[in-house]
Amino acid sequence: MEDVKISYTESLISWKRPDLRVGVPVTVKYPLVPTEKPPEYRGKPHIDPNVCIGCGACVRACPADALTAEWDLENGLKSIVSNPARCIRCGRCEEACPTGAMKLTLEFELATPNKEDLVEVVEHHLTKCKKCGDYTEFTERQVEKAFQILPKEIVDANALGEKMQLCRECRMEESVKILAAQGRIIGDPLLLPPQHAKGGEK
Amino acid sequence: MVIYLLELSLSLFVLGAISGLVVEYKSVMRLSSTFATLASLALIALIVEAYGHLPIKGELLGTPIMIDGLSLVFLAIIGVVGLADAIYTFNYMDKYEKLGKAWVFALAYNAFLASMVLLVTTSHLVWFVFWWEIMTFSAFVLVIWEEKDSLWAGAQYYITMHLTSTLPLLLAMAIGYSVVGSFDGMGFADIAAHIGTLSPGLVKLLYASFLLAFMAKSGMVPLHFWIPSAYASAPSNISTLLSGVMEKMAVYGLVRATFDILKPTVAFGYLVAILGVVTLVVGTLYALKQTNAKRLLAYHSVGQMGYIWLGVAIGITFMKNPDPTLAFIGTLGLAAGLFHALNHALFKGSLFLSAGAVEYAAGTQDLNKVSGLYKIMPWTGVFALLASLGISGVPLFNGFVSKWMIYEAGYYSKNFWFVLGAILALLISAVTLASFIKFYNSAFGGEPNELTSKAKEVPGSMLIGQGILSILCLVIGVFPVVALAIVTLPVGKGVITAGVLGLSFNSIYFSPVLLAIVLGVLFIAFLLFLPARAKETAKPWDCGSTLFPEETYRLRASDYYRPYEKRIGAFYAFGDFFGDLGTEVINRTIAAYVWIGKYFVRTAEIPRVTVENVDDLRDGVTLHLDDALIMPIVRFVKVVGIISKTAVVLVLIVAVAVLAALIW
Amino acid sequence: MGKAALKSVWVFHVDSGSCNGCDIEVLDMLTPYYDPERFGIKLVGTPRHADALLVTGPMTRQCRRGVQKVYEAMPPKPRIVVAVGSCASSGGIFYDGYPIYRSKDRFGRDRLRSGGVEEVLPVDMYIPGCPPSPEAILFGVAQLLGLKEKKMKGEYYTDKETEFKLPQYPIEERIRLSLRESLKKVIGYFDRDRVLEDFMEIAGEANRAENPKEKLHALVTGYFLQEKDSRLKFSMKFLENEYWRLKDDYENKYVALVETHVQ
Amino acid sequence: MMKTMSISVLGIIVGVVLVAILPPFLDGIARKVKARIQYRVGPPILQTYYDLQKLFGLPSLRPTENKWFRVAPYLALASAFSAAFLLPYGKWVPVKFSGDIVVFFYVLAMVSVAIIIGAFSTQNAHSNIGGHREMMMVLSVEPILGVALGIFAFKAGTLSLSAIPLKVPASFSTVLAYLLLIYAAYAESGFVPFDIAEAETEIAGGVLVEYSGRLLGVLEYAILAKRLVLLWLLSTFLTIPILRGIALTGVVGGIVVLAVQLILVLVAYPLIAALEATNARYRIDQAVALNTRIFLLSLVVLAVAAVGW
Amino acid sequence: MVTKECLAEFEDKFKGEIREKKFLTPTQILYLVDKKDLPDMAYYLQYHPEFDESYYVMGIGSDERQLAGKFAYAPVINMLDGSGKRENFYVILKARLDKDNPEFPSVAQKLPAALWAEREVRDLLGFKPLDHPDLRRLITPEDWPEGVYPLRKDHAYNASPAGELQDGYKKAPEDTSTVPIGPYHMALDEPAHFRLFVKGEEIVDVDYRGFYSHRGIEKIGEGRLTYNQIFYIAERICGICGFQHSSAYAMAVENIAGVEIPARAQYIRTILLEIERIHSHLLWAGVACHLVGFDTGFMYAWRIREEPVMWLAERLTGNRKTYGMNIVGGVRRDFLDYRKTEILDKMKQLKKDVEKLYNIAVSSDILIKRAKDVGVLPYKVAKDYGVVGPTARASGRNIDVRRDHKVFAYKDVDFDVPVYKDGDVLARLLVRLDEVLQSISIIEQAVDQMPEGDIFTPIGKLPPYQEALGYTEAHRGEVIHYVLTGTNNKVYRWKVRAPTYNNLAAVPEMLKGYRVADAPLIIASIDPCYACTERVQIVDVKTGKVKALNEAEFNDLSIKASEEL
Repeated sequence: MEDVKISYTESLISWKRPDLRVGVPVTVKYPLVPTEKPPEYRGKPHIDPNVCIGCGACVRACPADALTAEWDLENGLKSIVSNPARCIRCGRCEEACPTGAMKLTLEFELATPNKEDLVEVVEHHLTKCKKCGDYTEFTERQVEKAFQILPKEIVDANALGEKMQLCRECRMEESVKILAAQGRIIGDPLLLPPQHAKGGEK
Repeated sequence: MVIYLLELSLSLFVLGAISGLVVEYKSVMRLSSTFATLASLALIALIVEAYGHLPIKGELLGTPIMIDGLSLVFLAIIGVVGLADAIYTFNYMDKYEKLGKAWVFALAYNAFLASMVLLVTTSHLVWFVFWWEIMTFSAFVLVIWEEKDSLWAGAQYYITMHLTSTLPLLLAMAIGYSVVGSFDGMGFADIAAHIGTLSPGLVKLLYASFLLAFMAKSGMVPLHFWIPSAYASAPSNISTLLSGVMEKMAVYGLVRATFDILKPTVAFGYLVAILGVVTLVVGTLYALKQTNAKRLLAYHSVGQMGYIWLGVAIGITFMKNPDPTLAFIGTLGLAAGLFHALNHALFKGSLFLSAGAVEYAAGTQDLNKVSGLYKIMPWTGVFALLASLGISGVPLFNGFVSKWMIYEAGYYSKNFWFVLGAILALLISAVTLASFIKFYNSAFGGEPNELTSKAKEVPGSMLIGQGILSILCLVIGVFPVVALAIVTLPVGKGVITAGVLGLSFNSIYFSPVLLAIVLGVLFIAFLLFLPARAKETAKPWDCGSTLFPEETYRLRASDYYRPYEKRIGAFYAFGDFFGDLGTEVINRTIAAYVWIGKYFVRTAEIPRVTVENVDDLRDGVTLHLDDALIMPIVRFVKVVGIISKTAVVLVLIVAVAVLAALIW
Repeated sequence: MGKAALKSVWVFHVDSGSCNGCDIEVLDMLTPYYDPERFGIKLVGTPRHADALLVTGPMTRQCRRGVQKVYEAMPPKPRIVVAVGSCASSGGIFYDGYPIYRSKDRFGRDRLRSGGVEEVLPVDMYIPGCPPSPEAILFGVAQLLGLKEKKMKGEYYTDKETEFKLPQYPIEERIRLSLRESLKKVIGYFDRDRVLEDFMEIAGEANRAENPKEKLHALVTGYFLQEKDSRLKFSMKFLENEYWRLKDDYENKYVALVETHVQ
Repeated sequence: MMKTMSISVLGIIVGVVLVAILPPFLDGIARKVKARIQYRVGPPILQTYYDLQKLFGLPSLRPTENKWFRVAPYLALASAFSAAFLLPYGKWVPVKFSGDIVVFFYVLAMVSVAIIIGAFSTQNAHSNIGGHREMMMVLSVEPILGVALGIFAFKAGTLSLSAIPLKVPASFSTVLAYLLLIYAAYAESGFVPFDIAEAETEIAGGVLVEYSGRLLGVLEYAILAKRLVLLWLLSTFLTIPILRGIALTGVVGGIVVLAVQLILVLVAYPLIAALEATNARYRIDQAVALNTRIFLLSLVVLAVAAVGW
Repeated sequence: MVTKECLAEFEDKFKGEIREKKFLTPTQILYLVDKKDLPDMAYYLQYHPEFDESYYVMGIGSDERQLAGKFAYAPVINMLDGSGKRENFYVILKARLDKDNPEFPSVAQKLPAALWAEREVRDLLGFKPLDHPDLRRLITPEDWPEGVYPLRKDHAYNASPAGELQDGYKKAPEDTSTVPIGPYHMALDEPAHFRLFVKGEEIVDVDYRGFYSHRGIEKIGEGRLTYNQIFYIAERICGICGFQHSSAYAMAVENIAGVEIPARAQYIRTILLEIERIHSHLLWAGVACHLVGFDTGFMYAWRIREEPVMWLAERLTGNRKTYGMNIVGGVRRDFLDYRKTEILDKMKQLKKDVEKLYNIAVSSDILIKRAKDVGVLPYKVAKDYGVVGPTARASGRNIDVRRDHKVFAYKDVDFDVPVYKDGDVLARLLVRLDEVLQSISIIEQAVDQMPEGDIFTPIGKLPPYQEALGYTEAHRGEVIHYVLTGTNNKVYRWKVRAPTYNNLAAVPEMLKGYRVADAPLIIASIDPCYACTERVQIVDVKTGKVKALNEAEFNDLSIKASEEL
C-alpha cells in the first residue's frame, strides 16, 4: 500500500521519446543518440533461458516458423531455436508461453550483416523413459513445471508422477491399461492451460 | 584564264553529259560523275583564280559573261556542292540500276550543273532566262527519276515552274525588251540604265514578276507546296542539288534583279522580309512534324530559304538608308543572307546526302522505321550530326554564324517588324534544332532494330561526298573568315556598294575561334581530369520487366514534340487548309495541262510503265523486241512528248497573255 | 568506394513481393521525422544512380528476374544490398509458399532461416522486423555508414548452464495460469501480466490474513482508490471473483475426484 | 597598364573559379532550405560535394555503344563553363563582343543539346521522353528570351551582355523585360514546376536515367553549373544597373560589384529553393501552354518597348 | 431479414436452375445453382433495378472434390440499394463443376468485373470459363508450368515446380512505342508492370501484368496455418490494410461460429480500422503530391501521418502497421484509459493538421491542374467493373460497406460517406481527404461511446465445412473474405478479395487517352495495393470492354478539358 513504486499505468503514461527534437526540424536525433521504443512496442522476441521449460508452446503458436524445435533424440536434447529474421512480431509466442519466458522485448536494433547473429537457441535436456530407457519428449524442466502446476492430489490420484516419466509408447500402454481397468479417461483438461495441454500432447 | 577555266569546266560537263554513249549502266554513272567532279574542281579553281580580279567580263559561245562577287558566291556554292554531290553519285546511283536509262541521267545531271554555272555567270537577261529554263527542265527530268510516285511530284514541280517562274520571267523579258528594244541589248546593266523610262506601273510589274519567279523557285510560302514531294521523291543526290544549289539560284536572281536591274526600295524590302519570315516560320514548323527524312529536310529547305530572304530583305530595306548605322545593318543583313545561302548549301547538301545514305543502307526514308544506325554507320552518323548541328545553329557551326548575323541585323535595326522577325527567327532556330534532334536521334540513336541491323555502312565515295560538306560546316563555323571572304565580296566590291564595311570578325565581333578554344580546352581538360571509365556494358534499364519488346522501347519519330505541335495545332490547321487549297489548284492545273496537251500532241501516248522487274517492262511494251534497244527510244519519245506538250500549253498561255495585253 | 561514399549513399528501393508494409516504412524513413538525408542518403528513381538496394519482400518467382535485372543495372561498384524486413531477410511468414522463389530445394527451416533476398543476391545487411520501424531501418543504414556498431550476437543457452528456478507466486500456480488465461478476455494478453502481478501481491497479502475473502475484497477496494484506470479496476474486480470461483470450483472438483477415486 | 591587366585577369580568375566551385554549394543551400521548409534537418550544406565526389569515384555503365553517350556530359559541362566566360564578374569580363548575349544563350542551350543527344543515344523510352521534354522546354522558352533580348536591343541599343546592364534605362518595358528574363531563366534552369525532363516519379529520371557513376556526376555538375550561370546573369543584370556608378570606378568598385553579385546569388538561391519546395511539377503540355502564353504576352511588351515606354 | 419480394422475382425467373437456398447469416444468401445460367443470374443481380448500386464482388473457385466430389465456382454479388430503403445483402451463386472437366459459362462475357476472377480460377484451379474474352495468365508466375494448379487440394501448399518463361503480353499496336512503368519504378512502391503503348506521350493502349507479389497466401492459410494463425498472414496480405483483412477474416470466422463478439471488441476494431484508414489516406495524399513533384506536400502529409497516427498506433497495438490485434471472438489488447485519452488528444491535433493539408492541397494551383480532369472514370464503367471504395465514390457510386452492411461499431456512430461525381483524380483526392475528417469524427465518437466489458469471447472448435463471408470497408474499398472451414482447426478454403482487385481492372480504362506524365498519378489514384490484390495479373483493355455508348465521347471531352488547363 505504502510502496512508492509507480503504478503500471502511470509508467505507461509518463513514457516519452527520449530523442525527440522540439521546434521546427522535427527530425529525431536517432541514430546519433540512442532512442527507445514505447513500452507497448513489440520488438524482438527473447527467450529467458532461466525460465524457459522447453515445452514448445511457442513453436506451435508461431505462424511464421520463426521458432522451431529441434529434436535430438540420440543425445536427448530439445532446442528451441528462435530467429528474429523470420519473426513477424505477432506476439503469439508471448501469449502462449506458460512460464512467461518468452517475451517480446523493446529491442528493435536488429540490423546485422550476418544472420548468424540473430539466432537464439535454448537447449533442453529430455528426460529418460523410466520403462524403456529411451528419451521421452518431455524436457526435464517441463516435468518439473508440470508437478508445480498439478495439485498433489491429482498427481497422486492418477499416478501422473509415474506417467510423466514414460515415453509415448509406454504411456499409451499404461493408459490403455488404465482405461481398460476403469473405463474412463483421467485427467481434467480444465486444470491445465490449453497451450500446455497441447504441449503435453505431443 | 578565268574564262578558260569556265570553258574547261563546261566542257567537262559536256563530256559528262555525253558519257551516256557508253551503254553499260555503271560505267556511265562512274564516267559522268567523274567528269562532273572534275568540272566542279575546275569551278573551284576558277573561284580561286578569279578572287581578287573582279569583276571579269568575257564571252562564251557568243553569250556575254560577267563574273562578279555575287556570281562568285554562287559559283562557290555550285562548285563545292557539285563536287561533293558528284563524288557521292559515283556509287549512289547503283541503287537505281534496274531502272536503266543511264544516258538520260548523264545528260540531265551534267546539263543541270552546267546550266546553273552559266546562269550565274551570264550578264544577259535572255540567256539568264534560257539557262533558267534548261535548269528547270533538267531538274524535272531528274526529279521524276524513280518514275512511280515521283511523276506526280515532278509534274507539280514542272507545271508550277511554268506558271509561276517561266511565265513571269518571260513577262519580265518582254518588259525588258520593251525598254531596250533589242534582244542583244538586254544585259542587266542595259536594262538598269533604261529602267527610268518605264512607266511606274510597268516597274511594279517588273518587280512583281521577278519576285514571283524567284519566290516560286525558292519555295516561298504560298508557292512552297511542290518542294516536299519533289525533294522527297527525287534521288538523294538530286535532292541535294535541288535544295543546295538550285534554290540558291533564286536568291541569286533576287539579289541580281533587285540590285542590278531594279533599285532596292524599302517597300520591296518589307515585302521580301514578310515573305521570308512567313516562310521560315511555316516551313520549319511544318518540318517539325515530318517523319519522312527527306520531306523533313525539304520543309527545312523552305524554312532556311526564309532565313536567307530575311537577310536579303534587311539588305534591300536598309542598304540605301542614309543613316550609316542602318546602312551598315543592311549590309550586314545582305551579307548574312548570302552567307546563309552558302551555309545552307553545305549543311542541307550534306543532310540530303546523309538521308540518301540512310535510304541506301536501310532502304527507307521513314524515320519511324530506322534506329541505331550510329552503331552501323558511324561515319554517316558523324557527318549527319555535324550537318544537323550546323543547320540548327549551334555555336561553332556555320549555321550559327550566319543566323547570328541575321539576328544581329534584325535586332539592331530597331524596327519593330524586323525585331519581330529576328525573334521569330530565333524561335524558329530552336524549332530547327528540335527538328534535327529528332532527325538525327531517331535515325542514329538507340539500338539497331530488325530493319537496320542488316544495313551496312555506305561505300567510301558516298562518305567522302558527305564528309566534304559536313567538315566544311565545322570549318566555316570555327573560321567564318574563310567563307566571309567570299560572301562579303558582293557587299564590298561587287554589286552592292555600301559605305561601311566593319565586318572584321575577330575581336569586337563574335569569335568562334575563341569560343572553340575555350570550349575545347575545357572539354579536353574535363576528359583528362575525369576520364569516363565506362567499361562495363549494360542493357538499357527497362524497369526490370521481363519479355520486354526492346525494339519498341524508344520514342518514334512521329512521337516527338506532340504536345508542342498540339499547342500550335491551330497554326497547322490553318496551314493545312491553304496547303490543301494550293495542292488542289495545282492538281487542277496539271489536269488542264494534260487535257490541253493531249488535244494538241498525240505522239507521246506511251503507257506509263512501272518498272519493278522484267515482267513489268514486258507488260507495258510487249511489242518491242529488244528492250535494251527500244527503251531509250521510248523514253526519248516520252521526253519529247512532255516537252512538246508543255511547250504547246506555254505557247498558248503566252499567246493569250499577249492577246490580253494587246486588248488592254 | 572511397570515404565519400560514406557521406553519400543513394538507394534504390526494390520490392520483391512484400506486403508493402516494409515499402511504406522505407518511404516513411524518408519523411521529416527520420530524414536520412542528413547522412547523405537519398532515394533515387533508377538503379543506375544507386549505390545500395533496399530490398523488401520474400522474393516471389515473378519478381526474381526483375530483382536480378535491377542488381545488374546498378553500377558495378559498390552494389550494396540491404534486406529490409523479415520477408527479405528470410522469406518471412510466406517462406514456403508455392510462388516464392527458392534456389535448390531449401525449405527454410534451418537455423538461419534461409530464404528471401539472399536466394538471389548477396546481402550486406539484414534488417529484420515485420515491418522494421523506420528507426530500425535507420539503424541498419547507420551501420552501413559506420555510425553504429551492430548490437546483435548469436545467443546460445543450454539448460545446464542456466539456473532454472521455478518462480514462486503467492497463489497456486494452476490458479495463476487459469487467471492469466482468462484475463486475456478482459484486458488482453499484453497488460495481463502486470495486472496479475498486482493482484497476486494483494492476494498473497490477503491469503496471509485470517479471512482471506474479506481481506482481499478490502485490498481490492483499496486498489480501486489508488488506481485511476477503469480497465484495471474492472479486471481487478474480475480477478477477485474469478479467483474465488476457481478455488471453489477446484474444491468441488477435487472433492468429486477424490470421491470417484475412492469408489 | 600591366597592373590593370593583371588585376582584371585576377578578377576574371576569381569570377570563373567562383562559378566553377559554387554550384554544389548553392545546391547544398537549396537542399537545406527545402528540408527546413519540410520540417526536416536536411543534409549538410556540403552534401552535394560529397555526392559528386562519390559519383566521380564510381565507374559508369555503358548502356549503348554510341560515343555520344559518353561525350555528352563533358560537352555539357564545358558548354556551361564556356557560357560563364561571357559573364561579367564585378567589372571584369573574360570575353566580350557585340551581341554576345545571343551567343551566351546559345552556348547555354548547348548544355541542353548535349544532354538531349546523350539521352536519345540510348534505347530507352524514359530517357527519350525526358530528352524530348527538355527540347520542348527549350523550344518554348527560347522565344521569350528572344523577346527580352529584343527589348534590350530597343532600349539599351546593344546586345552585349556586359554592356546591357550598363546602358539599360529604367523604363516600363525594361522592367517587364527583366521579368521575362527571370521567368525564362527560371524555366530554363529546370527548377521545380519545370523539372519536367528529369521527373523522377514519372519517367524515372528522364534524361539522366541511363547515366551512372562519373558520367552522372559530370552531368549533374553541368546542370548545376548551368543554373548558377543563369542566376549569375540575372544577378549581374540586377546589380550593375543599380551600382552603375560604382561599377565603372576602379578596382574597389569592381570588387564591391562582384561581392554584391555573389550575395545576390546566395540570397536568390534559397528563394528559388522555397519556390521549388512549394510547387508541384507541370505536365509538359501545361508548361508549353504557359510558355507560349507568356510569349504572346511578351510580344505586347515588345510593342510597348517599340512605342518607346 | 432480406427483403423477400426482391428475391422472389429472381427465384421465380431462374426457378429451374436454383437447387437450394441457404442463409449463411441473415444477410448472406447462398444459392446452389446450375452453372448453365450463371452469367444471366449474375447479370440480373448486378443490374437489378431496385438495387441500383449492386455490383459483382468476386468469384470464388474452390476445390470441393473432397466434400462434394466436384469443383465449385461461386460469383458473389453485393446487393445494394442506393436509396437506403431496403436492407442490403450478399448473394452467393454457387455452381458445382464437373471434377474432370470443370467448365462453366463465363460470367465475364456479360460482366467485365468478372474478367479477373475467372482468369484467376483458371490459373489457380484449372477451371475453364467458356467464351471468356481473354484467358491469358493472370496470377501464377510467368515461369509457372502450364497444367499445374496450385489451389487444387492435390497440390502441396509448398510445392513450387519449375517451368519455362511464357510470353503472355500483348503485342504493341502499330506505330506505338512502349513505355514500361514498373515493375521497378519510382512511381510504384510495389512491383507491377504497366506497359503503356504510347504515341508521343499519349497513351493509346495499356497492358498490365501484376501479381509480382503473389505469395500464395490463401494456400499457406489452407495448408500450414491453423485458423487462429491465419490472422497474422491475413494481416500481411497488405501492410497498409492489414487490419482490414484480419478483421474481415475474423468476421467471416465469427459468422461461421455464430458468435457475436463483445461490443468493446467491436469498438476497438472500429477505432483501429479508422486509424488505419487515416494513415492510409494520408499516405496516399502524400504519394499523390510526390508523384506530381510536390515534395513539400508529401513531407507534410507523411509528417502528420507519422506523428499523431503512426506513433499512436504503435502505442495502441505495439506496432506501427501490423497491429496483431485480432483474434477469433475479439481483440487481443485492451484500450486502457490512458490510451483512450491519447487517442482523443492525437485526433484533436490531427484534425487541425489535416485541415491544413486540405488547404495546402486545394490551394496548390499546379497540383489541382495536374489532378483535375485526369484519369476520368465514368459512373457506368465504375459499375461495370465493380469498382469499389473511394475510387467508386469519386465516380458517383454511393457505396460503403461500413454504412451499407453495418459492420462492427459503425452502426452506432454517425458519419457521412463523401461522394463526388467527377470521377477524376482530384475527386479521388477530395473523397479521401473528406474521409480522413470523417474517420477522425468516427474515432472520437467511438472512443466516447466505448462500452465496458470483455474484449474477447473464446470460441472452441469451429464447425467443419461451414462457409460465410466477412467484409469491411478498407481504405481502398470493400475487403471481402470467404471462409470454408475444414477439420482440425484448419480452414478448407479461404478466399480473399482485396479492393484493388476490382479497381485495378479499371485502371487501363482510366489511362487511355492521357499522357505518360499522368500515368503514375492515375495509377496511384486508385491507391493500388498490389500486395493485396496479388494473390492474382493482366487486364485486357481491348477485349474487356463493355462500354456505355457515349463513353468515348465523354473521355474525349475530359481529355480536352484537361488540355484547356
